[in-house]
Amino acid sequence: MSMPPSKEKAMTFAEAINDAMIEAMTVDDKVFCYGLGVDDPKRIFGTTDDLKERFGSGRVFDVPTAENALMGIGIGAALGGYRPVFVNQRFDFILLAMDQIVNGAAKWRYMFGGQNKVPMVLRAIVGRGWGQGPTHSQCLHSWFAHIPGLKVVMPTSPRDAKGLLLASIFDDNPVIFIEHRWLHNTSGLVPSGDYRVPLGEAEFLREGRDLTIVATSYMNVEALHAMDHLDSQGITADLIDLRCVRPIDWDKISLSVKKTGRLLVLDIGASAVSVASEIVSKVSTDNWSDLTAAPIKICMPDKAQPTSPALTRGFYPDASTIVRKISSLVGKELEWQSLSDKQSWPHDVPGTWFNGPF
Amino acid sequence: MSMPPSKEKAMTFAEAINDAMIEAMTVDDKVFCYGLGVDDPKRIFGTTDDLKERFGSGRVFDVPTAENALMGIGIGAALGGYRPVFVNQRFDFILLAMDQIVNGAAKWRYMFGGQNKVPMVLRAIVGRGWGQGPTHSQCLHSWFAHIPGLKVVMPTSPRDAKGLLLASIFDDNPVIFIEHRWLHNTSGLVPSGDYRVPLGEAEFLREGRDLTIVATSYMNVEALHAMDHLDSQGITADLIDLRCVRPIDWDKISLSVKKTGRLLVLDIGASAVSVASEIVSKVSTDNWSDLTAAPIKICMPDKAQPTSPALTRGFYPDASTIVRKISSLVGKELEWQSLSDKQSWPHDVPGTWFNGPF
Amino acid sequence: MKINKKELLFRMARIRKVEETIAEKYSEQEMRCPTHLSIGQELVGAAAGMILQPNDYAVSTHRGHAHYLGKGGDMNAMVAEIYGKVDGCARGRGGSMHLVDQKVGFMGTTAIVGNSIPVGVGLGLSIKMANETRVSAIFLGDGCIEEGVFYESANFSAVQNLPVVFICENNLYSVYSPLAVRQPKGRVINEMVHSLGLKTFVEEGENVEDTYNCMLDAVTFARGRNGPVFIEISAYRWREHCGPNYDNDLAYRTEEEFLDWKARDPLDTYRKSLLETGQISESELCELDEKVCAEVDAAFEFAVNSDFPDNAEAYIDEYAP
Amino acid sequence: MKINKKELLFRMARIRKVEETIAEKYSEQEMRCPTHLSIGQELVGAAAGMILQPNDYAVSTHRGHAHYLGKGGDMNAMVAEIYGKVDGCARGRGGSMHLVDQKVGFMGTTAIVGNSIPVGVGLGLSIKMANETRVSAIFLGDGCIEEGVFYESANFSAVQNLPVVFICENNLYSVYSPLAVRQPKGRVINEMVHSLGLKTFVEEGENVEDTYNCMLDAVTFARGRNGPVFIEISAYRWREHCGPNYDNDLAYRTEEEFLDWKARDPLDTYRKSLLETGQISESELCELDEKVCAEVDAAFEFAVNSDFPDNAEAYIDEYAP
Ligand SMILES: Cc1ncc(C[n+]2csc(CCOP(=O)(O)OP(=O)(O)O)c2C)c(N)n1
Ligand SMILES: Cc1ncc(C[n+]2csc(CCOP(=O)(O)OP(=O)(O)O)c2C)c(N)n1
Ligand SMILES: [Mg+2]
Ligand SMILES: [Mg+2]
Repeated sequence: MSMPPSKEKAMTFAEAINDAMIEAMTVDDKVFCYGLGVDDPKRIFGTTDDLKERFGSGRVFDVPTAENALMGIGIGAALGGYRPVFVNQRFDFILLAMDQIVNGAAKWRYMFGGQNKVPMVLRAIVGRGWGQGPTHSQCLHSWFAHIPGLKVVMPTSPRDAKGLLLASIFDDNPVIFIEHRWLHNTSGLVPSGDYRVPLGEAEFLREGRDLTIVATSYMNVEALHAMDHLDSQGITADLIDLRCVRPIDWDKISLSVKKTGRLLVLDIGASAVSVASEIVSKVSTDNWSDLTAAPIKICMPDKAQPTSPALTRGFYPDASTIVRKISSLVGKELEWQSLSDKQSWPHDVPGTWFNGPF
Repeated sequence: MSMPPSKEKAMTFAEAINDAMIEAMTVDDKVFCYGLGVDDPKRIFGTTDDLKERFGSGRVFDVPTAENALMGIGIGAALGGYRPVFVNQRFDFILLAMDQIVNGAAKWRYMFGGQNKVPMVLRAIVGRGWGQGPTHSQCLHSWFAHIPGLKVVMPTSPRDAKGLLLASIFDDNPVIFIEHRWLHNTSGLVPSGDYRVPLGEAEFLREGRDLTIVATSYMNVEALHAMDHLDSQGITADLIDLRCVRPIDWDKISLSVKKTGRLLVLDIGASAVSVASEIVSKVSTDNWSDLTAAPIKICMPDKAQPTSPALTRGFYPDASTIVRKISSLVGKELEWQSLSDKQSWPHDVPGTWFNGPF
Repeated sequence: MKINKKELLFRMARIRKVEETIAEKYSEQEMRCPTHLSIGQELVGAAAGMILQPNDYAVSTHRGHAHYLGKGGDMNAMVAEIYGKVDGCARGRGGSMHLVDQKVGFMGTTAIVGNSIPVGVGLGLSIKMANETRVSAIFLGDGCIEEGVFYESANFSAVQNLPVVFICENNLYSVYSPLAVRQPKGRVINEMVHSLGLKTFVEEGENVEDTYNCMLDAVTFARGRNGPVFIEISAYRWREHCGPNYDNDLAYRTEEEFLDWKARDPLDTYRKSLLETGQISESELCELDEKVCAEVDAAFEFAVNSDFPDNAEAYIDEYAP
Repeated sequence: MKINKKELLFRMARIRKVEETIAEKYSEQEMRCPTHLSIGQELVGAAAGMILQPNDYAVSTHRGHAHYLGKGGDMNAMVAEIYGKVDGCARGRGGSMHLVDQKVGFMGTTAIVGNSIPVGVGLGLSIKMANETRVSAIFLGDGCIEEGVFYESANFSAVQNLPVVFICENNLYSVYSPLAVRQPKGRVINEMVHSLGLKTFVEEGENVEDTYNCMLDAVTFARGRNGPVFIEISAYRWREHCGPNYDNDLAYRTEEEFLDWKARDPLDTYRKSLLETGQISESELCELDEKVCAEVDAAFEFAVNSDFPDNAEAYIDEYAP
């Protein structure tokens, strides 16, 4: 699947998504893209740039606000031989589409005896900060990870954004593809062409001795900051970017825990009954004798998310939270204050370039 | 809240629900009951018997098939001072209502600054066996347990069915009340009058030494069978009926694990990212030093549920599954075969009285 | 186009016979799944099957036997499915509510009210995108109309001008609930749908040939790329909502109402009228009945003799490879 | 009932002024939440506020400032909410999209399209159950119409004959999407809704007093227990969908279209016509403007000077005690 090393180009996560869309639609004319605003002036934060111009309005089209039907329409088109990509500007909107996702897409193949398939991708973007508030910021990947029949993908790097989106589009199953808004403007090198990253394989972002960190999506960024910071304090970790939360790459996690004996799980959703809980649970059961300390997790609070910047301050765990938890996990005092002090822009935006509204 | 011991009467779980509905509607004329079939000849498996006759069609009414709006209508009526009880014959149907449940009911109080409340109950019945199949048998309590702002109740005994339903109706928060179809015909003693069981308190169904079993809903029944069976083999357990999966009674679980050092969690839903995972995870983190063996869980397979009896055989874990797991947990060979042999009726019905369709 | 009248009668009779046989044998407890019979409602499935082409798509609901058989679905595979056998159209995994026969474009029935509607619209979208001349038929009941997803789907099909044929059997009830508690007084479903932007057609299901012609006109319209159509046909379910029995004793509807509809039974009426007008002979009818019986008997024999799926099949096909 | 014309003008002007002040100050980066302005669409909120009683209920959408203010919502609390302050109507937890003032029956605006619609219907149900004479008003946009939940809610309100007033501002766009990609060609929203079983009313929003009277008739009808009503009023959003700027340069709509609507600005037109017909004097207008400015200035001062909520407030009120 993944191609021989080809030309790489620096681009943002959003550009990488766009690149994947263009690539997919170029190599397979059964791929199409629909959703509110996919052809509007903003082009879904740039991720659908140029699609309408290249592939026409038959394959790239705006829709009525009707998430449940739109999901089912994707299923039907998939059964009709297409590979639909259904784009949603906020994850929260697809709460309206759960019947079609769970009773429909996830079950179709199994319940009809395995004779057909529903190759479609639902792109869902998770908001955060700048007053996104209680219903524009939820990430319910943990729900989907509970559902047999779905695959759930959460890229962190621009490279993976492209590679995983291409793999998702050409996977023969319904895939929920979750993008964190705060990643869209991060950049990195991205291979050109039909570059695919297999679904279900986690990736080591760092290798180390003292603990295993398993992280999803944006929390990998905070974990990298934390580990950079800890370098000088003599703490190293395996940092595993999970990349898919269904299926989960248990082998890599287990391998690492065998080595380190300590587990810290980072998740971008609420804490209770989460993917993070699943990982702690499974490792506690399966790697019981490998563990030398109680496994722990860092998630979002088990609360709805507030709007005011005065209330979101401290709401989202960050690198310094991670350092503090590692400190208790490895039983060693570690310096973290300088990390918090470093940030030069307000806590509720991804960077200085941003001036709202999302 | 819970009343002084009053007269008790033997009744089925379904009758206990009915009793609670009658009691609630008698003591508070703001309570009303709606949903498909609440006033039809079958009366939701008897649980809404006599309601229309006693309280009139203004307070007990049938509705169009429109789950999402119906949930929102309940929210509105609750804001207008009522205590709606919205009845759903299958849990699977409320996948259509997730926007109103999660973006609406669960958030309303928090996101408007705590000045109002949404006291409503959503009753959802979980099917099983007799070909209920992939979309008439799911129990997604694990989803709701992930959502701040919801309470999630799963009674096992007729007594709790009544006591928890009354407490749910008079709770000032949105409560998801989950009934297992295989419990409706079980019977037991139920206190008369306004009997309430506080939400969030688990109950010890058995006390023992060797392990802690935490179970939800119908799995308590199987656990009781298993423990009865193990009595003669010298194994005893704390059996904790969780009763609520949000909030979870961590104190009782922790107390018990401190004593037994071993944890087995039983759940009626799919395994991955489940309430069972949460319990294993939390205990592994918080009771790390109390545990003497790897905690384990028994859930439904991580698969959609099939229809054919040939395929459901063995699909649902039962008392013998539990005994086998306990055997490995306590490191002692235990006899289980006689348990499997005992069942005199087909595996896909709750008892001989049943002859389909649900 | 002239109606092949004998064929239409045959197709209705065939559906009736399967359904009655299921009803008869259901109490043997060998068909262990919720089963919604089409007895009394054979016409729409039968006629649709003659009007639609094999490569036209169709989806349906919990009450899908007639539509599946009408569209050319394999009878053996259907009965085997209800018996939970490995030769069932869904290998026993779906049961009565999950019929599928992709060879004849029958893409599936699902058990959640309204659930298959957008799927049918999506199939219609795939047709449009591929620039084909097929249509996508969506069978639905008067209750399905109430789900928001119907409205969203109808709207989308109109906006995109899709070759979609909504075929609504209005049998007055959703489970035990009459229309009065579900839809506004005076609502005429097809008129409401017309205002959503669909071309609509309506006929009384007791008028067999009129119904056929009405459906033919509708399908022709959609096939001509003139946009989606909605057909409303009146019908009456004779037996209980789910299961094999009569249930008028439950008093959610009157025995008189039932008898009134039964007296206008499209199958019986049509049979008599063809006979009386000499369009079919007694001996042809005999032959037809024998053919139907033989086919249905064979299907049950096939199903009963088919193996159960291996238990391990419960755990496969979560994902396509 | 005679229109209190000066009051109507005042109410429109007041909304315009708040919104323009938000737009002006938004770039200061102190209002850190998605904000959808009502500039150009002041009339409906202003008129509704005069026609509805304080104990009538109302709910609205992401674009709810005008409805909140019209219904009598506390301006200080609204501006403070947008600033994320503790004196905000939701204590800073909701922001611009979550306005609430229960004292005046304004029960909430929510950020998911269509989400508040069934809630408004449920409030209507509570009115019916309590046998009161209030009504429940539901403000919505032309895009909300497309969600299935609208249809389900409209249907239920008709079946139950609820005192619900749907008030739809058709401003032709949903974000950047024109009606053509969302609704069938030739669709007239109020006609479609009529077929759902609601009594419907329609008026051009540039005819200020006609719109007022139309809304008055509709509310009177619903209050008289004659069933739910649906009002469609044409309107035009001047600025970008979300945020403070003009955005005609993005070319999803033409500058001419904007200028054409702007020329028919209900506020400006009405002001001029009252002046020209001698129904208001220059000095009264001056007074009005001063009053508006003073109130708005005070609201911003209030908001800016209000404290931020204590950080701990993020973690309370998950549950009612
Ligand atoms: C979302 C959902 N809600 C409720 C049900 C229960 N249910 C099964 S069939 C049915 C009746 C549907 O009525 P109609 O569409 O008229 O079909 P008919 O049974 O009359 O053929 C209902 C309500 C369901 N399956 N799915
Ligand atoms: C379920 C859902 N889908 C999409 C969105 C994104 N969204 C926010 S406002 C809006 C436009 C709604 O248009 P309309 O109802 O006409 O209101 P207007 O903005 O024109 O006042 C959309 C699509 C959303 N908030 N919720
Ligand atoms: Mg019906
Ligand atoms: Mg609009």
